[in-house]
Amino acid sequence: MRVHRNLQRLGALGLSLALGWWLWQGVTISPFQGITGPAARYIHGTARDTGAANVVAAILFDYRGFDTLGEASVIYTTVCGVALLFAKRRYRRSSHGLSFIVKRGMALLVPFILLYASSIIVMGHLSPGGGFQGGAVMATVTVLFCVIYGSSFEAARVSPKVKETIESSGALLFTAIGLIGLVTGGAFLTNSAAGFPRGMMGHLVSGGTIPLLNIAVGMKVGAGLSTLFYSMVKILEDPTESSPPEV
Amino acid sequence: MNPVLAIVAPFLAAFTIPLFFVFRKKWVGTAVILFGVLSALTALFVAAGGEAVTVMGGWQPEVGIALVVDSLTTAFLILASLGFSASLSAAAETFGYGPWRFYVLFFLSWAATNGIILTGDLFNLFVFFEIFSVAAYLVVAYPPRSWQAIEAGFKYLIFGTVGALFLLIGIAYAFMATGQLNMAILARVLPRAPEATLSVVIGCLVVGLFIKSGTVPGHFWLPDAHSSAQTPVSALLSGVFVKVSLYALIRLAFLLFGSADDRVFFVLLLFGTVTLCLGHLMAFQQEDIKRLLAYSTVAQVGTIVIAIGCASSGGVTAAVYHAFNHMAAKMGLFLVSGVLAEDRASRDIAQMGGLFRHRPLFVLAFCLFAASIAGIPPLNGFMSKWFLLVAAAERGALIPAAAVVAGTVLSAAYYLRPITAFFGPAETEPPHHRPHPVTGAIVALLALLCLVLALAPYIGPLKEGLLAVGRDTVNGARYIERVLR
Amino acid sequence: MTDPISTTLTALAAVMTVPAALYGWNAARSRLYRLLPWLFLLFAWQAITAPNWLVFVVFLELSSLTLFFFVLSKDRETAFLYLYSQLAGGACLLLGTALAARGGALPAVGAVPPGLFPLFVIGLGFKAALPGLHFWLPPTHSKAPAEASALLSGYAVKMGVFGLMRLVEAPSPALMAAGVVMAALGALQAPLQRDAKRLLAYSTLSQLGFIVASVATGTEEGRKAALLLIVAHALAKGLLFLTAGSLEEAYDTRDLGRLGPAARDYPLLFGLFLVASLSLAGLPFTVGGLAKGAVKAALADHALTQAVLSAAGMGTTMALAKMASFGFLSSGQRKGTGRPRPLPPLAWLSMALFAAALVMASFAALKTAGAEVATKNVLVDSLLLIGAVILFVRLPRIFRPDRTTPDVADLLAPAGRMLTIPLSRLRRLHSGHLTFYLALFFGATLVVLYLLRP
Amino acid sequence: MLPISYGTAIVVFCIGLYTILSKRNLFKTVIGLSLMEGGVLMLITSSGYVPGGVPALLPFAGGEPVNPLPHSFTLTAIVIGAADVALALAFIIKIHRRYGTVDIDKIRGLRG
Repeated sequence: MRVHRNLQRLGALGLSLALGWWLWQGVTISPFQGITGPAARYIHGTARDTGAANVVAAILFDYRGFDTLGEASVIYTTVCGVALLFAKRRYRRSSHGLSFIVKRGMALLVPFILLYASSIIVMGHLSPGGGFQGGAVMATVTVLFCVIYGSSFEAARVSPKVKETIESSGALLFTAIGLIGLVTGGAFLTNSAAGFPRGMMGHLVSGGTIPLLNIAVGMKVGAGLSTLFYSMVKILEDPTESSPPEV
Repeated sequence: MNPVLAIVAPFLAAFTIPLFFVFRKKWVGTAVILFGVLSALTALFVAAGGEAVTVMGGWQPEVGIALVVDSLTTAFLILASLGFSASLSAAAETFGYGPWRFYVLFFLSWAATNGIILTGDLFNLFVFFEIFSVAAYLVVAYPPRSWQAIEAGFKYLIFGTVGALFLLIGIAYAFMATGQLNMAILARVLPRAPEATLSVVIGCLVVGLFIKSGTVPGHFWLPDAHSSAQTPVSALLSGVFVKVSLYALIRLAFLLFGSADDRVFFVLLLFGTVTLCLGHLMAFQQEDIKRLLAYSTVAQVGTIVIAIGCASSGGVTAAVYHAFNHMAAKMGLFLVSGVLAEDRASRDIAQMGGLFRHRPLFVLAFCLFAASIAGIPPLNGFMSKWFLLVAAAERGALIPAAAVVAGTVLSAAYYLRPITAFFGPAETEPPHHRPHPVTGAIVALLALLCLVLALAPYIGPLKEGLLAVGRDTVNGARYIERVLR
Repeated sequence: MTDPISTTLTALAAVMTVPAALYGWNAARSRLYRLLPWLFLLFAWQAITAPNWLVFVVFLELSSLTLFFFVLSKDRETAFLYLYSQLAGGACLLLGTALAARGGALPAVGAVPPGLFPLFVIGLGFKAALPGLHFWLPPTHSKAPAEASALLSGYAVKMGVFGLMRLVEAPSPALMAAGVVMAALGALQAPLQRDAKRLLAYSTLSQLGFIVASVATGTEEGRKAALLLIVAHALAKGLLFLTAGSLEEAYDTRDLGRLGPAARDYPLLFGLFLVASLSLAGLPFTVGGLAKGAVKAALADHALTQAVLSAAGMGTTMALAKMASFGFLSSGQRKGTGRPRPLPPLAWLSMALFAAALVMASFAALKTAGAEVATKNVLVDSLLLIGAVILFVRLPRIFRPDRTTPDVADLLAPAGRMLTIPLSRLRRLHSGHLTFYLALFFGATLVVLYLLRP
Repeated sequence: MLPISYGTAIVVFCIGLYTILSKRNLFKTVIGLSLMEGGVLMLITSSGYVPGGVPALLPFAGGEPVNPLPHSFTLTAIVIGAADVALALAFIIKIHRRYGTVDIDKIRGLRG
């Protein structure tokens, strides 16, 4: 048995080294000379095309905004799927949370966390950050609530349906902005060509659809991750699961 | 009609159904049906609209993400909308509208499927593949109460993630070497990349697609997933999901890999042949009817991969034609065997004696579909296999051709086992007789589709369409020119 | 394509199917079974008149499929053996057709490129039971329902021979050797069987050897002789299988060791049997005798072949003598005392039809051949016939129906076991072990990368 | 500089691969997958490197910006990878409930 395990490890090592060697062979060491192709266009055209200061955000939400719709949909799918996996189970209150001091401290902290998250979301076109990052920060509030106030605290106050609504509305908002672009600008997710104001670069209201899309993604991701977390908490607390089958 | 609508319509459905659930629970069923019709019609209109290129955000193809409609796209859009509509109707009858999240996943996978088919951008392809796969893992695992479903879903998840990783590596290397992502531009600049890089790009993309499509080294998830999933999902998996990955393989093989001489096509022929043989030999040994059908799907995937490996317009025609035939027949087989297995409360072939007297029409439909898959002349499966044989003979691929023919013999043999069981004597009468009006109607339509497809080589427009798919797909320069015009 | 060969075979198909269908009318388990002979007829016609190899293969397979269902109604395993072997042959033919169609146009039924000739011969060999590929024939013929055996032996195998007739346009020594081996093998095995229908099956093999050897000459004369023998054998063997089936129906056994003196119970049946077996044994002035004479004439340049075929003819005679002796004449060791079951009128009608066809064929053949040809070898043929019967009577120990002989069917079970070993290996590969799966996959990835190396 | 970066990425990838192939715990399998993904993402990000480049935030102070395109891919791919991992963990929880173990050798209900 032991020999078998060691052989298995040896084989695994050999396989991974061989694959790594092939990958190393394929690496083109010299980075392409200067920046060419679409990247050059992104760097030099972002200000003119979109009015956003963050080139990465401009790529994510304007030039290649369709990817982002897909990416947000992956999260949406995961959330929906995990909720489906752990469907139809009421979860029970298991703990009463930590001490009073921690609870008060947390209560003071929550508005600031939310503020910080919102700023990451709405300033996504100006500085590093954006809907995904802000949404994730927002969802930490749920985790904190669960840890500090006990697992049933938030579910008792914020209905899962509300989160569901926020999540879907965010997704719909994204699609709707895209469709507006289609109607007025001739192509899905058209930004300034469809009449969205480009604004002054560096100001909060700039970049046309980019902040709007950031907000949509923020709604989707924040509510989604929160639902995801709670779905998993539910199963951990559920005692009614049947025993393992004979296999 | 703008091609993007074919992607947006199912997305809208997926995003709106939760709102219906929250605010108007009673309307969920109506919404699902309406959105299903809407999505299918949109896709068909896009397909009917003919060749088109549109770029998201109104940019140039190099800068934005291009969606391209050409004849191959058209063919697969039609295939996807037929398959999804059939599966949706069957699911609505089987599950009802209670598990609304299932329908959300269903529409997400539909949107992703259309996205994979339409997109002209390599990274976008990866993103849509991810949505598609995540939704697929989950619909396989539905309902989460059965341990088989969970295990199959998990295995599919691990395999699918590894496949996605390989796709990502391939895309990363292609990007590192050229700085481009648009497939048309890549088709131009990729051949100039260093040979070693090119081999990694092609190898990783091919291997990733092998997993997604269930070609041999990556086929292990397929029988588990197909046999453990619910009937409408199995039908969908076999009928559409596998085909979508094969679509990507066709597209990339002729656009990006065609430049890398014949090695790629040799790899496809080799692995296609192995897949074919393994699928048939494993199906031959199965006792569980859905597992038998699943391994038969593996074998048919091998057939299509061989057809792609023929690297000719005839081969692509055969691949697309066979994809359609397999979709029609295998969906029908899964639906019928679902009904029959439910009657016996068992999927064991030995338990299925005497069902002909119980459900004569379903059993007859099963015979038709099985004959079609096995390639009994003059049904559609035979026609496409004949196209394939001629294409393989033209390329001089004798061993794959021999394997296809031998596979036909084997599949006839293993499909006759359930059929003889159905016509054999019954040990016990089935306890209940639940009517399946919708499933029955779908099965009838699929049978009709099989017959129409059998006549396809004799119907002028259909034949022309099939040949045009082959011609256009092989001609990469035409695609490039149309996108970059 | 219309020429004497296809015209004759088209007519023969109808002549064979009508009695077979009548015979099976009452025994049919359901109405669907009554349709099968007519389906067979339809497909056989299409195959015989097919313009190209593809259509030929398609309808050949379909006709095999109808016979498969026939056999299935009686014995499941044999049916699948039959189906696999026929499909394997069809697969070879289909592959050959696809390869021959490389230029685009479908290859017409006829000669094929020399490179593909072996593939076609193997494909048709499964159908026509060439030696080595004949493993399916004895079990299938013996275990099928009588009317299906009649169709199988009388017509289905002849369709393979028909393909060979079209295929072979030049002398083919290999094929002739195969024919000789078949004739000898069948003639050796047939008299040693104890199962009546198995005996007839081996006799079919022997007669097919005559036909194949004649076809292998590649001459017009050889083909004509083969055609005549096909007709003679089809009618005679059809009738023989129906009589054997009637015996089984009446006494519930096919074992020659247990069949009683049926001639006492059914004198008419014995008469019909005699008509058929005398023709088959090559009695002068019958269609069988004329056909054998024609075959020998066609093989005039091949003395060795002729000699072996004459010896094989004696084997056929001995086999038929054995069936007559133990099935109809000797008192046997029959255990059951009950009266044999009466035979349905339709069975009598169908056998009478066959007998009438045989007699008419004999008259027609005599007329076309002319008196001179018919009387040419009367003495030699009669001597051979009588010699065979005398040998049979003098050597009772060899032919006693209480022992079994080594047979090709004995090889089937070990071969099946050999085949299942790799299959179960393959199955064990799918062990449900995720890590193992992934390791296999990464290994395959390395293979792909290696194959794509610059 | 750049070869080291690529090399590290590939080494991380290999470590992930080795983890998947040699460990029996399902959680470790998922960790291995994450590592592999991380390796690939490092590879992509490295490819955007420009000597002396600055972050791609307008206005570019003090030089040529790095290539922003790999950054946006990486962001997208990270999100997708996170979704995959979340899903895998959810499945593992389910599997643990059903089988009472997370040993990959024991979860073999489907075979043949």
